[in-house]
Amino acid sequence: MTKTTRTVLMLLLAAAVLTLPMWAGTYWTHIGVLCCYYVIVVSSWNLLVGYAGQMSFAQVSFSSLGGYVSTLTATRLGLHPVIGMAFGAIVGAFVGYLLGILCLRMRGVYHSLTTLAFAEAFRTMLNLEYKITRGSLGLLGVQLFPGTSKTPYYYVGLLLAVLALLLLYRIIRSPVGFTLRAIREDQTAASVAGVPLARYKLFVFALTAGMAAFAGGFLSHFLGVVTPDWATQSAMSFILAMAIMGGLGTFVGPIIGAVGVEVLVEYLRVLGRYYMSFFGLIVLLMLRFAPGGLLALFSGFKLPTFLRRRASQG
Amino acid sequence: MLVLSDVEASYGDLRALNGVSLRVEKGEIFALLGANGAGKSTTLRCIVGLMKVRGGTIEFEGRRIENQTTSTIVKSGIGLVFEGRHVFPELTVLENLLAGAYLVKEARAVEQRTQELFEQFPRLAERKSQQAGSLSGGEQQMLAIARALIAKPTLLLMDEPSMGLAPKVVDEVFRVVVDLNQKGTTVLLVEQNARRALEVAHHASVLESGQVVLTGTPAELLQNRAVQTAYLGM
Amino acid sequence: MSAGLSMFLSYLVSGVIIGNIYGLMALGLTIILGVMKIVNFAHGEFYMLGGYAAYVSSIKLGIDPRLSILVAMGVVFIIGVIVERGLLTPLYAGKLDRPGDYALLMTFALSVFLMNVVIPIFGPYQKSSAPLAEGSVNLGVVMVGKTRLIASLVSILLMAILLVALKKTRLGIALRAIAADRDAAAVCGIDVNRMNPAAFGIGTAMAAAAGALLAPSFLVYPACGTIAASKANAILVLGGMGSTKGAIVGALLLGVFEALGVLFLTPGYRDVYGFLVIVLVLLIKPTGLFGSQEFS
Amino acid sequence: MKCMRWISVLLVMALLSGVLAGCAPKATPAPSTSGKPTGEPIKIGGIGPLSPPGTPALGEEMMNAMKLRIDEINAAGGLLGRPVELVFEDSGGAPEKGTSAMEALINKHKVVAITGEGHSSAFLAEMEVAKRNNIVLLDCEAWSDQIRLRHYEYVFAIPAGNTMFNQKIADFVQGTGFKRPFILAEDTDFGVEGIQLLGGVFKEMGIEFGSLLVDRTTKDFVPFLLQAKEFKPDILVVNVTGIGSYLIVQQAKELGIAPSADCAYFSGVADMGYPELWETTGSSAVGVVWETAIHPKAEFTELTTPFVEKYKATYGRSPTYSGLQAYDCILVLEAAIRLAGSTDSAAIRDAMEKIRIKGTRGELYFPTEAGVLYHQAPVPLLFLQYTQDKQLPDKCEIVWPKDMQTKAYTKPQ
Repeated sequence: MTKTTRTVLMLLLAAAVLTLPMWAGTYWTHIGVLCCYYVIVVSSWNLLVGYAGQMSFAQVSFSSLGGYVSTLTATRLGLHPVIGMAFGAIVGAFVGYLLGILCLRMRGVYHSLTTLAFAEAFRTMLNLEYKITRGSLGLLGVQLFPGTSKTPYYYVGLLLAVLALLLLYRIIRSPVGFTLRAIREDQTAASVAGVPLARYKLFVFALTAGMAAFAGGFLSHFLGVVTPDWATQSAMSFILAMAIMGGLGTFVGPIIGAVGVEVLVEYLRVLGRYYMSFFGLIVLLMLRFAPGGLLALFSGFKLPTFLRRRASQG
Repeated sequence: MLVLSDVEASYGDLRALNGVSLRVEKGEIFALLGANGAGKSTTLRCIVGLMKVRGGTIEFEGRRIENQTTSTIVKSGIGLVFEGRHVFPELTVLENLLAGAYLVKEARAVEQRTQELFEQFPRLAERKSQQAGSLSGGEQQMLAIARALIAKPTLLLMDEPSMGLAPKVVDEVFRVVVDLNQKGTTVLLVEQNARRALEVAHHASVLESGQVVLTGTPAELLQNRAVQTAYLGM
Repeated sequence: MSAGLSMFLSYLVSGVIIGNIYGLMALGLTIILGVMKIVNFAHGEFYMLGGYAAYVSSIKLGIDPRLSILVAMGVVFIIGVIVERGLLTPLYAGKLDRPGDYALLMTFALSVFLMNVVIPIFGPYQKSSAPLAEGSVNLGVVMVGKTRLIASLVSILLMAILLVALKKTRLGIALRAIAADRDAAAVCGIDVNRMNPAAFGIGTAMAAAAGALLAPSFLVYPACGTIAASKANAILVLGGMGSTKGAIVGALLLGVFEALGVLFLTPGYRDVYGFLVIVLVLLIKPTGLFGSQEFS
Repeated sequence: MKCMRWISVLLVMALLSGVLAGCAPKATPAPSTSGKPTGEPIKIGGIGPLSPPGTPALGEEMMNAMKLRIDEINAAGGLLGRPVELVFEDSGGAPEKGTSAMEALINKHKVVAITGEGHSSAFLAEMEVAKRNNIVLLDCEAWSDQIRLRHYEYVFAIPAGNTMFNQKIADFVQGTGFKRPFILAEDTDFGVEGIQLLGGVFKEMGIEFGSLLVDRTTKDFVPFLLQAKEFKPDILVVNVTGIGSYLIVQQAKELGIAPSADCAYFSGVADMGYPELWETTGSSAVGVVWETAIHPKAEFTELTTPFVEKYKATYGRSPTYSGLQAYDCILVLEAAIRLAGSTDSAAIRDAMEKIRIKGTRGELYFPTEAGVLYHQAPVPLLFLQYTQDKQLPDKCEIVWPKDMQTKAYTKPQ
C-alpha cells in the first residue's frame, strides 16, 4: 500500500470520528462518549501497567473517586463542573500518590494484592459512607451541558481523549518513558543504574490516577450519576479486557481495545444473561492464544508488548 | 558414555553455548574447566534438560537425550549436584533424601538406600530431622551429594562442589568424589579450582565463551601455556 | 464478665469458627502459590463451584451432605486440573516474558468468566446445600448453628489431613520440594510440570471444600466467592505467602482482628478489616508474618 | 505494509461486529401468538435487572409477567390495530448501566413508553433520561420516595412508596402490641430511607427503637445480629433484600434471637415469598412475618387469580407481587395508549393522568397532588405470617391489616 492510500484512509477515519454525531444518531454518539472515557482510563492504566510494569487493580477506584469528588464539588459547593473535574483529578492524583507510597516497598504478588485490597476497601467505603456518598444509591450530579443533545459531550470527550493521548505519547517517547520501561524489565538493574526508582514510580502512579479521576469526573457530569458500581472488580475487568484485547504495553492497542470492547459489549448485551460469561470467555481465549493482543494476532507485529511470547528461547 | 556434539543454547537473545562438544567415557572423572560465564553451568543444565538445547545433540549411553524432560533424563541415570548446593532448606535432611529418592517407588528400597547413605555420611544421620537450611555449608554439600546419590546415578554431574567451602571441607568433598568414582560412578566435574580438579580427573576440557577450546589428559593440559596462565595462576 | 468483653468473645468465637474455613481456602492458595508461584485470583470462584457441586450432589442427587463435600472436592479437583492444563500451561512453557502478571490477568479473567457462566446454568436464584445437622449449640458466649460448628471441625480435619499428607507422602514431599526449589526438584526426578495440575487441583479442591462447607450457612450464588476470596487473600498475606503454618495462624489472627474491628470501629466495615490488616502487615514486614518464598 | 495490517485489523473488527449484530436476536421479542394485528408494531420498553449487581430474579419475573400481557394484547387484536412488541433491556440494577439501557430503548429501539426497574438507585438515574427525552416511564418496583417527590411529569409509580410502606409497618408494630422494635436495614435508599421514615413514625408513637445499617453484600450477619440482641428487642424489622434476607432469617434463628417467643421477625421484602425461602433457610423461617401485595385469601380483583394461574402454568413458579405489578404496568400503558389514541409521548402522558382501570391488585389511577403520592397508584399491602414448616405462601395467615386479618399474630415456640 502506498503512502497516499494510507494517508487517505487515515484522513477518512479521522473525518468519520470527527463527524460521528452527524451521521450515527444519538445512541451511537452516547456510546462514542463512553468510548472517549474508556480510552483515557485504559490508556493511562496501560502506562502504569504496560509500560512501567506496576500491576494495579485500582484504576476504577480512581475514576470513581474523580466522579464522586467532582459531583460533590458541583452539588455541595455549587461550583462549575469543570472546576469539579479539575479538583477531582487533583484529589485522584494525590490518592494515587499515596497508594504509590504504599506499594513502593512491595514486589510482585504483594503489590497487586495491595492494589486489589485498596480497591475493595474503597468500594466498601463508598457503599457505607452513606451520608456523603448516598451508598449504593449513588450520587446524582450536575450535567455539564443543558439539554438532551449528546453532541457537545462527544466533542468535549474527544478533545479530552486526544489531549490525554498526546500527553501519554509524549511521556512514552521521552526519556521518562524509556526509564519506565527499564524499570518494568528489570527493577534491580534500573535501580543499580542510578534511576531514582521511587520518584518515577510515584510519578506514574499519581499521573495515571489523576487522569483516570479526570475522566471519571467527566463521565459523572455526562451520565449525571456516579455509583459504587464503577469501582467494582467487574468494572475493572472491562478495563483489563480492553487493554488485553488491544495489546497491553503498546500505544495504539488500548485505544483500539477500548473502542472495540465498548462497541462489542453493545452487541453482546442482547445475549442477556449469557453476555458477561461470553465476554469473559473472549478475554480468556485472547489471553491464552494471543496474549499480545488483537494487534499482534492479526498483524504479526513485533511490538514490544507486555505479555508477548518470547521470540527466542521458546 | 556421554557425548555432546555442537550443543548450542541461549538466554533470550544472549548466546551462551556456541557449539560445545564433549566426550565423557564410562568410569572416568571428567573435568570441565573455564572462567566465570564461560558456559560450564549452562552445559550441565542442557545435559539434564533444565535448559533448552537450540542446536546439536546430546547422547547418553547411545540414546539421544537433548530436550527431553528432566525427569526422563534423571530416570535414565544422570544425577546433578548444583552449584551452591540447592538443598531444600525448609525440608529436613531426611525429607531431602526422600525427595531425592522420588523415582524409587518401593518404600523398602528407599529405606535401605537412606540407611546406606547415612552410614556413608554419619554427620547427616546425626542431623536427620533438622531443617536442611540450618546445616553448615559443608554439611549441605554432603547432603546435596547424598541426595543425588540416593537415586544411584551412573553419571554424576557436579557443579563447583568446592565453592565457598573451607579448605578442609574441600578435601573431604574431593575424597568423596574419588571414592564414588572408584565404586564405579562416572563423574563430570565442573570446577573453577582447576588445580584440584586436574589432580583427580582422567580427562578434561577447557571452555571459553561457550566453546571447547582445549581437551586432553590432565598432564597435557598442565603443559599448556594458556591453561597455566589463565587457570593455574602460573 | 463485662458486657464489652462478652461482646468481644462472642464476635471472636463466631468469627474464628467461620475463619478457619477460610483458612482452609487460604491453605489451598498457599499450595498453588508454593508450587506454581502464582496467586490464583479465581480462588473465590472455585469456592463457589464447590458450593454448587455440593448443592447438586446433596439436593438434586440426594447424596449424604457429608459425602457431598467430598464429591464437591473431587469435581472441582477435576475442573482445576482442566483449567490448569487448558489455560495456565503457557506459564512454564518459557514463552512469556512476565509469567507472574500473565497468571494474575488470566485468573482474574477466569474469575469473571466463572462467576457469570453459572448464571445461565443454575439461574440467578440462590441455592443451599443440605444442612450438615439441625439446631444450634450454646457455646456459653454465643449460640452457634450445628451446621457451622461441624463445618468448622471438618475444615480443621481437612487441614490436618493435608498437612500430614504434605509431610509424609511421596507426593507431599515432592510438592514441598518443588515449592522450595524448582530446579533442584526437577533434578531429583520429580516431573515438575506434571505437578502443576496436581497442585492446582488440590488447591482448588480446598477452596471447593470451603465452599461446600459454608454452602448451607452462607448459600450459594454466582458472586458468593468474592468475600471468601478476599478473606483468603488477607489470611495469605497475614500468614506470609507460601507458609502453610502461616495460613492457619493467619486465619486465627484475622478472626481476632475482625472481632476487634467490629467491637471498636463498626460492624459495617467488617469485611474491610482484612484489607487494612494486609496493608498494615505489609508496611511493617513486607514479606508477611512468616514470610519466605518457600512453603513447608 | 504496516498500513495493510491496520486495515485488516479494522476489517476483521468490523466483520466481527457485523456478524454479532446479524446473529443477535431482535432484543427479546415477544412472539405474537396471533397474526391478526398488522402494521408497524408499537414498541413498549421494558427495563430491569437481569444481571448483577442487580437482582436478576426480580428482573426476570418482571420481564416474564410483562410478556404475558403483551401476548394477550396481541392475541386480542393488538393495540390501535397494531401489534405490540416488548423490548426489554438489562439495567443490571445499576444507574450507569440503566441510563445506557434507557438510551438504547429511546434512541435505538424508538419505544413509545418505558416501564420496569426494581432498584431505586437505577430508577433515579433512569428517570432523568426519561425527563430529558419526554418519554413516559412507569416505575414497576422501585420504592424510593425521592422518585415521587421529584414530581416529574412523565414519571409514574405503581409500587408502594417507602413512606406508605413504613407507615404500615409502624401500624402493624403498634397495633400488634410490640414495644421495642429493632430495625436492620440495608445500605440502599430502600433501607436508609426506611430507617428514617420508620424511626420518625416510631418517635411520634412514642416507641423506643434501635436501628443498624448493614452492608448488603456481606454473608456473615452475626456481628450485626449480636448488636441487635444487646437492645433486647421484641420485634426485629429486617429491610434487607436479596440473599441477605435469607441469610439473616437463618442466622437470627441460629443465634436464638428471632423468630422466637421473645422476639418477632418481620421482613419487608418480596424475597420471603419466593420458593427459595424454605430451600435456603431450612425451618428457620417458621414464624416470620412478611409483607406482600398478593394473597388468595384476599383476592383483590377478578384479574388476580387468572394472572397467577397463567404465570404458574407458563413459568412453573408462583409470581410474587413484582410479577403482579409488572403485569399491571403493561395494563396501565395499554390503557393510556388506547385512551390517547396515538403513540405520541405527550398524549400518552396526559392519558396516564386520566385513566382509572382495574389491575390485578385493585383500581389503578395516578393522582396529581404534590407530595409522596404524586403519580402514585394506590396499593394494598398485606402482612402474612408463616406458621408451619415448608408452608406455601398461599397458605399463610393474614395478620394485618386488621380488617383483612384471618388470624392474629402467633408467637413461635
